[in-house]
Formats: sequence, C-alpha cells, structure tokens
Amino acid sequence: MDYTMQIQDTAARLFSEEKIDLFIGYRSTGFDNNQVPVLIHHYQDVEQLVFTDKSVFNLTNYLKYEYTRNKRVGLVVKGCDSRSLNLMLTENQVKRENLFIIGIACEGVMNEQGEKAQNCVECVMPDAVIYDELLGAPTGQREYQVNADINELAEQPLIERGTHFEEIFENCIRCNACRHSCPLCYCNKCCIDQETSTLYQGSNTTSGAFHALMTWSLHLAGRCVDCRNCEKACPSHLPLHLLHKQNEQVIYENFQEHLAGMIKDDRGAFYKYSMSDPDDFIM
Amino acid sequence: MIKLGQQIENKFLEAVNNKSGNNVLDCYQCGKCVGTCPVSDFMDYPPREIMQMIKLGLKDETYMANSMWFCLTCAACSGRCPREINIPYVMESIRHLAIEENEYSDSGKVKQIMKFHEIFIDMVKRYGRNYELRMMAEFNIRTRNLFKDMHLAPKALLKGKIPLGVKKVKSTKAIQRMFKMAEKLEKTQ
Amino acid sequence: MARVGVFVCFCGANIGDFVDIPAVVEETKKIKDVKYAIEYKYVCSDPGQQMIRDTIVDHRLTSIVVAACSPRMHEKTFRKALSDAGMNPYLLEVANIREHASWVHQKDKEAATEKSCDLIRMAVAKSIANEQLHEISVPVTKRALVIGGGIAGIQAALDIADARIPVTLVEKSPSIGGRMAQLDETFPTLDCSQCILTPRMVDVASHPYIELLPYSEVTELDGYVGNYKAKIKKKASFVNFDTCTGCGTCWQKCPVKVPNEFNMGVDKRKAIYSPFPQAVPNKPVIDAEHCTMLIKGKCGVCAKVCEKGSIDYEMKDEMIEREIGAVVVATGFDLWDPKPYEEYGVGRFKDVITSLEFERMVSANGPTGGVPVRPSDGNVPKNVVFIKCVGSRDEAKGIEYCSKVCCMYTAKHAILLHHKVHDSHAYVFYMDIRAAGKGYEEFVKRAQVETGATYLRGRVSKIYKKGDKLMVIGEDAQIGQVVEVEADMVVLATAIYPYKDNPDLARLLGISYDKYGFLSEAHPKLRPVETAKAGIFLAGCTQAPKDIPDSVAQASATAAKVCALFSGDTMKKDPMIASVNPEFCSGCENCVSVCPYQAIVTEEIPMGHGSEEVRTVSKINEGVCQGCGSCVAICRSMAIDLAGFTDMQIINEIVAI
Amino acid sequence: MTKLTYFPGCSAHGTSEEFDSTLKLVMKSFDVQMEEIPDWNCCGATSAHVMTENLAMALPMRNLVLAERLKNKTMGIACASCYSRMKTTKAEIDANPELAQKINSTIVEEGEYHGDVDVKSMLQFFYEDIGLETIQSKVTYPLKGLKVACYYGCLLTRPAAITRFDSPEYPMSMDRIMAALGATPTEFDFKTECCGASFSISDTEIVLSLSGNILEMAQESGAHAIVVACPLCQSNLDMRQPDIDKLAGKKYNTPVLYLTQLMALAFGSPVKDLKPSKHIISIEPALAHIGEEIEIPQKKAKPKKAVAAESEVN
Amino acid sequence: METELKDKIVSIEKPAIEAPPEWKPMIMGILCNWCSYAGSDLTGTSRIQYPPDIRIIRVPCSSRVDPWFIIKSLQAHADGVLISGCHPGDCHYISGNYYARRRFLVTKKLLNFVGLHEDRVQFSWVSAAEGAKFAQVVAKVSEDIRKMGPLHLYKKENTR
Repeated sequence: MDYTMQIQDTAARLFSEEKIDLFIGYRSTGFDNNQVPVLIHHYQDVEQLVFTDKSVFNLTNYLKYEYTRNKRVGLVVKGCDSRSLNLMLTENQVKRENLFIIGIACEGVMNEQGEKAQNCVECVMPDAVIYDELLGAPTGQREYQVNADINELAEQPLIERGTHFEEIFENCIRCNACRHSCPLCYCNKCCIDQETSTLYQGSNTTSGAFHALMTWSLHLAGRCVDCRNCEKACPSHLPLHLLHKQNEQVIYENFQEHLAGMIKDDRGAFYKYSMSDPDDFIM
Repeated sequence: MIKLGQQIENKFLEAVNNKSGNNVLDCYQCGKCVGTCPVSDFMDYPPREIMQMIKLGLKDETYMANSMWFCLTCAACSGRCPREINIPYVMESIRHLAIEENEYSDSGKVKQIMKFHEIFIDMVKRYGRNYELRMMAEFNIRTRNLFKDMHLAPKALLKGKIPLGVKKVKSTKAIQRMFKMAEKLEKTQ
Repeated sequence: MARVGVFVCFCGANIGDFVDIPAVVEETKKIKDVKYAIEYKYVCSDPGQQMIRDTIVDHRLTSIVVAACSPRMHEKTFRKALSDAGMNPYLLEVANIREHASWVHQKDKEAATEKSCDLIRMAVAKSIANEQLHEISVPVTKRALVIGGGIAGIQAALDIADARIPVTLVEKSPSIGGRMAQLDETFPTLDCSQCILTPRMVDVASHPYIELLPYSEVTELDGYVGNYKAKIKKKASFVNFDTCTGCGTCWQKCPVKVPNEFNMGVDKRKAIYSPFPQAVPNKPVIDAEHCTMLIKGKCGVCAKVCEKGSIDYEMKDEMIEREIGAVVVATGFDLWDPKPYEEYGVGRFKDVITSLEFERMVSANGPTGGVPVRPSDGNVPKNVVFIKCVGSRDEAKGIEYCSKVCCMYTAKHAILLHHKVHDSHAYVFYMDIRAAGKGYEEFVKRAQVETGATYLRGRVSKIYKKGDKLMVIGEDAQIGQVVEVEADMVVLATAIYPYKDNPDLARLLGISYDKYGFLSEAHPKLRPVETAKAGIFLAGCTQAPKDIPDSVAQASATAAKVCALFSGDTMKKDPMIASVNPEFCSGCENCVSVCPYQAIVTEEIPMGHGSEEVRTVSKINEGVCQGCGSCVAICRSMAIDLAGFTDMQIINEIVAI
Repeated sequence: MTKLTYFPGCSAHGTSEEFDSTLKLVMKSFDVQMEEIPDWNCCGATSAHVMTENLAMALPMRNLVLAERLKNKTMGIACASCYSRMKTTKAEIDANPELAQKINSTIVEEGEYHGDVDVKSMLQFFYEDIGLETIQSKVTYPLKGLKVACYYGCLLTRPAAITRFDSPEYPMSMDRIMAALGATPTEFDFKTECCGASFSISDTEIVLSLSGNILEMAQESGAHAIVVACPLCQSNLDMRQPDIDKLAGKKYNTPVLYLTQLMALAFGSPVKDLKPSKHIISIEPALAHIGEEIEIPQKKAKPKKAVAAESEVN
Repeated sequence: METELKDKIVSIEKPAIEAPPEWKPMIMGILCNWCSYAGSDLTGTSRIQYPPDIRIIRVPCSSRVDPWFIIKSLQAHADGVLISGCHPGDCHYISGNYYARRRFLVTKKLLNFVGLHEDRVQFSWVSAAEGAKFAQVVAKVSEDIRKMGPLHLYKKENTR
C-alpha cells in the first residue's frame, strides 16, 4: 500500500488551483520508516508527503484545533479516520465545504513490531466512507469481530480482571495525551477538568484515573471508531482500547448493530434509542 | 341446577388451557362460532356453550357431551373468532383429556365415531396406509350394521372406485415401532 | 459561608415513634454549615411554619432543610413559608424521613435514626449548592387555533370566541359541519341533525372573533405554549370566494361526475361542487383531481357560465402564517373499513352497506330522498339486518375497543327504517347493548318495543346470497339455536376509527397517539382534554370514540382550558429547567436530538478573544423546556445544567453519605 | 425441468385414482418431474389427532423426514387432508424445537428432521409456482361454455395462519385457474363450507346434510359441475349424491370433477384419460356444455328508484 | 513489599466473609420523581418494610442520571447503586427512560468489565403504583450486596 505519488499529485493540484489553504498528511521521520503527521501550507512542500502502511495516525484530530478552523483543508483519511470525520461533520465540528478528503481503501497499517495492527486485523470498514477522491480498491464492510483481548479478559475471573485494570488505572499519569489525540474529544472544556467533577476524586490517584478514564470512555461509547490515536499517544502505554472496544461490543450487540460514524448524520448510540432495546437487565 | 361457589380453583379450565395453548377465558360468548360450525346442530352443546362450561369448571358435563367428538377440525370457527381462540384445539384438548381420564359419553353416535377412528388407526398400524374397503367392512361389522352403505358397494366396486387391495408400506415394522414409541410418550406425559 | 437551618418534624407519632428525633437533631448540629437545628411536632402546621419564618430572620439562614414527609407532599407549603419570610423559596430542601425512613423501618429504630441522619446530611449538602430561582414568565399570544370543523371544533371555536379571544378555525374540506352534517336524526331525541347544527355553522361564519379557513390544512407548528407559530396551507379552490355568490350554475353545468364523498359514494357529485346544500361557506371548489380543465386544459364550462367571473383556473395553493397561543385538535373520525369481513361478503354483495351509507339514504337531503334502497336493484328493502360490532371488539379482524355509539345509532336506524318503510322489519344482531347515557336505555326500549325490531344476541357468522336475497346466519345465543334471516339488505355498524392523518398531524404537532391513531390525552382521568404538550388540547373523536353530547362537552372543556391559559398576559412556569453555558458548549447538537420537546435551538455567538468569527451553540427555549434533564446527562462538556437538580447539587448529595 | 416431491396420500391408490393419474398428465405438460416419496405412510388423517397427541404428529413427521431426503425444495400434496396434517405438524414442530425432538424420537430408522422442505397443496403449487400465465399458455382445448362451481373445502385455505394461502372465506385461486382454462367460474358462496369429511362412514347423516347444502348452492349458482382438489370432498359429493338426491327429493345431477381432470382436458387429453367411469354421477353431460355460447346477462332496465341514486345533490 | 502487592490483588472485590462484622451495606438509590420516587413514597404510606441500606436521591427523570453519578457513588462511599425510573412507555417526559436504558446497559457492562461485580449496579422500573415492588427491589439489591460484601474501590487513597 503506497499512495505517496497520488497524494502528492492531488495535494499539488489542490494548491495550484487554490482550493485549499493547508494539507494534512504524513511525512517520513527518516528513522526506521516511521511517519508523523505534517501540515503543509505551500505548494513546494508537497514532496514531503508520503503514504504507506506506516501512516498510522488519524489526521482528523487536527481538524479540531483553532489553526485549522475555518480554513480550507485537504487531508488523507483511512477507513477508521473517515468514520471519525463523519462524526465530526455530524456534530458540527467541521464544515464539509471546507474539506477536500482523499479517502483510502485501506489495507491495514503496521504496528511498532512491524505486524499488521490489531485494529486493522479486526477492522469492520477499511474503506473510507466519505471522500472526494478514493485511492485503492474498496473491499466493503466486513463482519464485526470481537476484540481478541476482550475475549481473553472476559474469561478471566472477576478479581483478576479487577487487578489487571487496577494496574492500568494506577499507571495512568493523567497527562491527558489520550484526550488531546482523540479527534472526538473536541470539547471546549472537558468535564474532567471542571470543578463539579473534580470534587472528591483526588486528582492523580488510582481512583482519580478510574473516574477519568471511565467517564472518558463512556463519553466515547458509541462514537469511538477504534483508530487508536489515544493508545499511540499514551506515554504509559496503557491498553486504552480495552475500554472502548468493550463499549463498542456491548453497543454493537445490543443496539441494532450500531457502529460509529458509518453513515453520515448518524449520531452516537446514546443520542437515539429503540423501543426494542434490551430490557432484561432491568428489574 | 348447577351449583357454583363450592370450589375456588378451576383445575379443569387450567388443564384445558395448558393442553390447548389457548385461554378459554378470552371467549366472550358472541356465538359466531356456533353459526359457523357446520355440525353445531348435531352437538349436545354448541362450541360457545362448551366454552362457558369450561369457564364454569363443569368437567363432567363437558366430558359427557358429544360436541368434541363431532368437531371436524374444519377451522372455520377459529378463522372467524374475534378473540382468536383456536376452538378446534380446545375441542381436541377436551377429547384427549376425556380419553386420558377415561370418562366420556357412551351414546351410540360417540361410540360409532370412536370406533371408526380406532379402526382407521388400526389400518394404518397394520398396513402403514389406509385400506378403505377393509375399513368400511370392519366398521360395519364392529358397529353391527352389516348393511350400511351396501347399496353403494356394487356400483363403487364395479367402477373401481374402491379398490380391492392395498399397497402396504414396505417397512411396516418401522411404523409399528413408531406406534409403540408414541404410545409410550403418551403415557409418560 | 453557608448557614443552613434544619427543622426536624415528629409528624406526631408518625416519625417520632420510629426515629429518635432528639438524637437526629444532635447529630445534625454536628454537620459543618448547619447553624441551627430544631425538632417540632408538626412543622407543616401554622405555628411550625411561623417558626421557620422567624428563624430565617433571626439566624440569617442561607438555606433551609425540613426533615419531614415526602417533598411530593409539602414542598410547596414550606416553599411558601420561605418566600413569606423574604427568602427565595428554592433555597429549601426536604429530607424525606417519613416515607423513606420511619414508615419503612418500623422495627429497627436505630437504623431508621441513622438513615434519617444520612438523609438530612444529604439534604444539607444539596441545599448548600441551591441557587435562587425565579418563576419564569412567558408571554402569551391570545389567539387559538382550532383544527377541524366538525361539531367539536365548531363548539370549541364558538366558546373560545365568545370569551372574546380570536380563533382561527381550519377545516380541510370545503365546508365545516363534519360527520354530524352527514347524520339524519340524532339519538336519543330524534331531532334533525342538520336543524340543530346549521345555526351553529352560521354562527361560526358570522362570528367577529372567528377566522374561518375552509379547504385548508395546518402544515407546520413551531414554538411553545403561548407562543406557537402555525403555517396553514390554503388549498387552491379555483373559485374566488369574494365574488362568488354561490348561485350554483357552475355545478349544474359541470359535465364531470365523481363519487360523492359526502353521501359515502352512494351517488355522484360534479368536479366543481359544494358538498351539501347547507354548506358553510356555501361556495363551490374545483376538485383538481377530476376537473378536465385542470387535467387536460379542455372544457372550461364553469368559467363560461359564471356571471361573476369567479372561476380562476390559475389559482395556486397559498401559505399563511398565524401566531397563536393554544391549539385545539378536533379532527374527528373515519369509519373503519369492513373489508376484512369476507364472510359478510363485504365488497361482493352490493346490498351489504355500512351504517353511514344507510344514514345518508334515510336522510331527507340524501341521495335517495330519505328512503333506503338496495344499491343492487334500487328496490326498497323490507327485511333489514343490522349487525353491530363490525370491527369493534374484534381483535382478530378489527380493533379491540368498543366504538361506543353503534348500539345507539343502530337502535336509531331500526326506528328510522320503520319510519321510512312502514312494512319493513329490522333484525338487530348484537353482543351487548351498551346504552349508558341520559335517555339512552329508554331509546333502545323504544326501538325494541314500539318499533318492534327483533333483537338477536349473537355475532353474525356468515352471509350468503340466495337469489336476490341475502341469507344471514348467526346464533341467537338466548335460545342457543342457529338462525338464518332472509334479508333484503344488511347494514354493518362499522367501528369508529381515528382520522387517517392523525399520526402525521400528531408528529407535526409533537404530541403522542395510540396504536390506532387516537391522540393521547395527558392523563386518562384527571387531564382528559390536555395533551402531554402544554397548550395543545383535544376535543371529540380525535381522542376516543364519543357521541355528540360528549364531543360537545369536551369541546367546551377545551375552551375553558384555553381561556384559563389566556387569562393573563403572561404565563408562570416552574424555573426548574435546563440552561446552557455557552462558554463550555461546543455545539455538537447531540442535545438537540435527545430533547423530547424540541426545546433546544441553536444560536450563533461571537468566538471571543476579539475575533469576528462566530460559533454555534445550543440554547434552551425556556417556554418549552419541561426540565427532564435528558440533555444534561448527555452533555459531555457539562455545558448544560438543570436548575434545582444541578450536577453540583447531586454530587454533593452523593458525597455526603 | 423442475422437480417436485410428491406425496400422493392413501386415496390416490384408492378412491381418487383419477386425481392421481390426471395430476401426472398435467405435471407432464408443465415439464415438472414428480418424485414420489419412497415408502411414504398414511398421515393419520383426522383419526390420529382425534384420538392421540403424539401419533398425530409422528405419522406426518416420518413423511417429512423421508421427503427431506429427496432434496427438492417443495413437496406437493394431492390430498387436502394430508396437506393439512403435514402443514400443521410442520408448523408446530418448527415453532417448538423441543416438541420436534420429542416426536423425532419415535422415528428411529428414517433419521433426523431438519425442516427444510416447503409443503404445498397442488392447488397452491399450480397457482404460485406454475402461475396463471403458464397454465393459460398450455390450453389447447378451451373449456368455454362450461360453468363450474369451485369448491375448496375446509383445509386448502384454512387455518389461514398455517396455510398462508389465499382467503379462508372466499378464495379465488381455483376460480382463476378455471378462468384461465376458459371455463366460467360461478359466484358460489359455499366454497369453503365443510362437506362432512371423515363422517363419511361414521355418521353419514351429517355428510348428507352438509354435502346436500353444497350441491344445492352449486346448482343455484348455475354451475354444470363442481370442481374440487380434495379426494374426500369428491367422494362425499359424488358417491353420496344419490343418497342426497333421495333426501332432497330431486336429482342434482352435478358431477364432481378434480381440478386436474379439467386441466388435463383443456391441455388436450381425451376424455377417456379422465377416467369418467370412476364417477358415480356421469361427467359427460356436463362436458357437453363445452363450446356453448354463454349468454351475457342483459343489464336490467333501471328501476325507478335507482334514478334517484344517479341524481346530484347539488 | 510482598504483603502490599497481595493486598492490592483483592483490592476491589473481596470475598464477603472478609467483611468486618459491623459492616452494613450502603446503597445509593437514584429515583425518578414521577414514577419510582412516588412509588417509594407509596411503599412508605403502605408501611411495607425493607432493609434500611438505601439512601435515596430524587431526580426528575432517569434520563437525568449521568453514568458519572454511578461512578462517583461507587468511588464515594456506596457499595452498590440502584437506579429506578418509569416503565418503558410511561416516561413522564415521553422518551427519557429509553435514552437512559441504553446508557445503563453500557455502564453496567463496563463496570463489570473492569472488575466490579455485575450486581453492584442495578436498575429497575418501578411505577408510582408499585410500592410493593419497590420494597422487593430494595430487598433484592440489599441482599445481593450483602452477599458480595463491601466494595474496595481503590479506597486506600481516599479518605472520607
């Protein structure tokens, strides 16, 4: 999977036609083929752009910041990224007319160990669902797969699972990198930082992290698209996807196979309901 | 006079409901079934009255009625019942309950009907299929009415309407085993 | 610095016997912020309230907690006490130590006491976060919109207009009058329906406070109680009502014949028509679906014969807007279609007709001049079978409910048949006779005894045709025999079914409806004319099957409700509603999608920092918000809060235990 | 070539041989290959379920299991009673796997039930799978002039929840097939009334009364013959007709034909293939009507009262 | 060092037998005003007795309940949480309980996933007429929690 040339061509064309003010893509770090996001402002810089199976980050995250707001932006999105973009559009965080979207029919990206990343193995929708230009051959929606780690954890006894998560919460340093890297965490002021919610939690404690991460994952429940930007950003290497995938699975299985951002104007699972939602867990 | 109020529980109603998968209490006595039923004129109590008798818990009276033996299961009533009661199922349940408890009318008509069915089942047990001529003959012998339908016989036989033999099922043993197993099931219930 | 006063009530022995109140007061005094705590026998009594008032002043209290019965019981009483003492009434909290402690833990005084302490501690914590709230006053537009011009709509419009409140009456057909105009005579008095209805119709047309919009439909309703904005589509009538005199030449000359809906299709009307002679307004409209001029551009006869030049084939639908404060929905009913009754030969036998077709036939202004005739051959029937509960009380083929009026109108039909055809005989198949109403039972007796109608208890099983007779088979359950009636005509008492467009209308108005399409009242017993949406009321058969007196009574009741709503220039409203902090709002509009009342709108505010750019944020419409808190719970950035149940108040309660 | 699993039923080898033979002729013209279920058994008919619970389901279930072995999508059943037993049993065991397992336990040698064969009556098969157009296209000898009363009986369309085919009160499928053959179906209100069915032997009185009503109404409708798709109905209406005549004091002389007999005739088979000798009431006089002109009833002159119905209100 | 680690391993859910004898469960009850709170009042007026372990908070509607309240309650002092609202279709605010139901299911499963016993957080629909049901519900929750024992949700860093 290498669309470097196509992306460079399109970006160059967009700049020359003055259709965009800025292009968000990936550039190589020159180190072990790793890539980082790059914001290109000028025609002459498009040569920096690359796209391979090391283009791991979800670039839509950059659309939530002030420096892209109300600018005409071109960007590259993979299947998962396009779903988060869909949600951002639905939730009025970006304007469609400001965007030129290069969608990728993604074949999966690599993790740090050079294997196909877990979320790509389990990916439900590798093709971009929204785009102006599509690169690659679409393969269509796949069957939903339960996350392997969740399967494993669900079988463990309760106490062991509790210990596992206590370790996770204990190791959280509350740096909020996860929040910053998530394209859907665009709130003006995060609830975690507000007075009401900081009351009685102790900030940098296991309990505080429990509160923060649980609340955060519930705010992303039915919205998270499993791009794993948060996990890549986490300095403590916490398996944050566990919380999100758990919620995603419960939601998929119980609420009409809801998957976030698959359709335009489809809001998160908590902002709609069905009369036939499960009721048997309620007395 | 029928005396009510001596028993609070209506076990009969419960039994019929359980067996038939219907709730007889749904019946509101509109009588649509009675006008629909092709044989209601021949019954002691038409279906509507049977429903009420079940509601009142009149078990013995219901068992002694000939109504359920006359039901043809033509399903005309259930298709029209405004309360969607499957009346043929209710009739069938009373029939089965009556057979189980060995308490049913000994009127000639009922006997005749039961005899017919018994002979029919017997035919199936013996041959796996129905042997029409033999069945008719046996029915006449067993009901001691040797000359019933005899006026039809020459014409029917002559025209080949009723064949003289029967093509038996090859694996009659399998059929007979099925009969045994089914009987066993009946008993274990 | 908070200064909380706590009043613990003995409630006589109700609390006092099961909770150690002095101990509770002692414990309460230990709570930080509690500056005053006292027990009293009955805090809700006059001296008890006086004590609260005095203490507030004497101890400069900033909030009050009363530990007593359920807040659902006396919250209002205590709030008034606070406000009498010059304190904001919403600074009160009630700790429910009666229903939640003393009465449910009567065998464990220690536990009840401990729980009471906790409940008070929670209430104190909550009260510290209480804010001063003020009742919201919402301006009121004093104009009512009545949808539907049947007897219920007419009555509601007249009653409201008589109170000098302007009314806009919208009717979808060319004339008001509704179903009642189709009736011949009315039970139980047999007075002529038209004779009592037409004066009312004329009153509507001439009332200075009523704006009549015939041939119109409501297409949109925005806003909230007291401040609705309705969009109404005036359908093109192709006739200029200002110049038309209603002379009738046009419809006499029109060559196109169409089945006449007013007469249930028994005869034909023209493509330009006025539905019936007493129509109000008595002006014709052109039926665009059938007029050859409008379809093919050929004909134009009506324009040629109209001396006033009132015909305008170019006329377009017109949209008008009205600002209104309240809506009365009176869309009436349709007859249930008896098609599923195949055993009655519906659709196959022409002489099996519905009750409203019969009603039109026996009506003096009807298509057959007041004499019932067999549609198959035009002969006058002698034996007529009436079948009740066709559709009603039939879960399998129709609907579960009882249509309420069929017993009575069938009795009326039996009497009318006898009046119109003297040597006829009526057979009525019934399941039960439901004649609860003034003079109703007497009326049924009249049909049975005076008219001699034969009443047979049973639901008809089947109708078949023998020659030109209809054979009606059913059981007469009273003798337990199947009977077969040789009939010339069969009249089906078909059920009342809600007006077919009710679900669409309900969605448009934002009110709810049941599985059949009847619009739902707010409470089946205590609020039978209101809907769950404030300012929208129901009258007549749109809510449930009703006869004329009931519909009229309900219509008058809605008028009283509307008048009460409009009694002041503004309306008072509970301040416990949601509000948005625009600073935190990121404008995702998820709250808009969860609000059950469409109370959340969006507005643009400056970006801040001197920027000229704007951003979109949510805004709660105070008039519409009912304070459920759905939006509060889903707002991720905590930009929305609910007065009276703020996040801070609830978290204080949670943390206090 | 389409394949169809065929369950003939006991009477196909007995009283309704002509049904079976003409059915085969008709299927041949439609190019449908019928595969008879090997070693099928009696469905138990009314008797089994009058007297017993489990046997009444075990007997049909054995046939269903055998039918599944043939791997065809659909099983067509000639006899209405067999059809009803089979279809009801299938509905019940499909809805209740526990019951299915229980009943399956009595069927030892034949194997397990899966529930993947569709059960249809021949009428339903003609109407839904063959279609009116195909039927019409095969007609070489239109039955013009023949007026028939289509008699469905109880079990072809009832109970509606189980058969899910046509109307339980006034079905039209057979009428439409007859019309496609060129015959004229009459307006006949007793289409689904019961003929007395299994009381044929045990309580003949009932049969005479019920079948008598049907014959009376068929004659009233002006039909030359009654068309049926059920052997029991045929034998009750045909074989018992002389007795009914005696009771009614008149001669009905209404032959009772199988649907397939008329189809075969219309598709060009000679009358002898219909096995006319099997009929107690001779069919030839009725068939003689074929080719007659049917008088179109004149529109009656408008009675005076009807004038009012045409007048306008305005 | 080793003892500390061992202590941690059973830090959330400890076997009930290890509960101190004087321990009483604390259940946070959050009830909607129109149905369940009214129902709990009816329990009182009918004098139906139930275990004194529940502390009730009134909210206008079950849809007012942010999952965060549940997390907070468990963090603060509660050993269990009961949330109750109107039966589906009966919501005073038309559809509030349908939204709430979705959030509750996800929250319940998530808490269970991270190591809390499934029945720590329970839900019920109690109408204004179901005073007896409310008592049964509280009794059940209380019994469940008593079986589970006290919750040790990272408590060692928190002081009351």
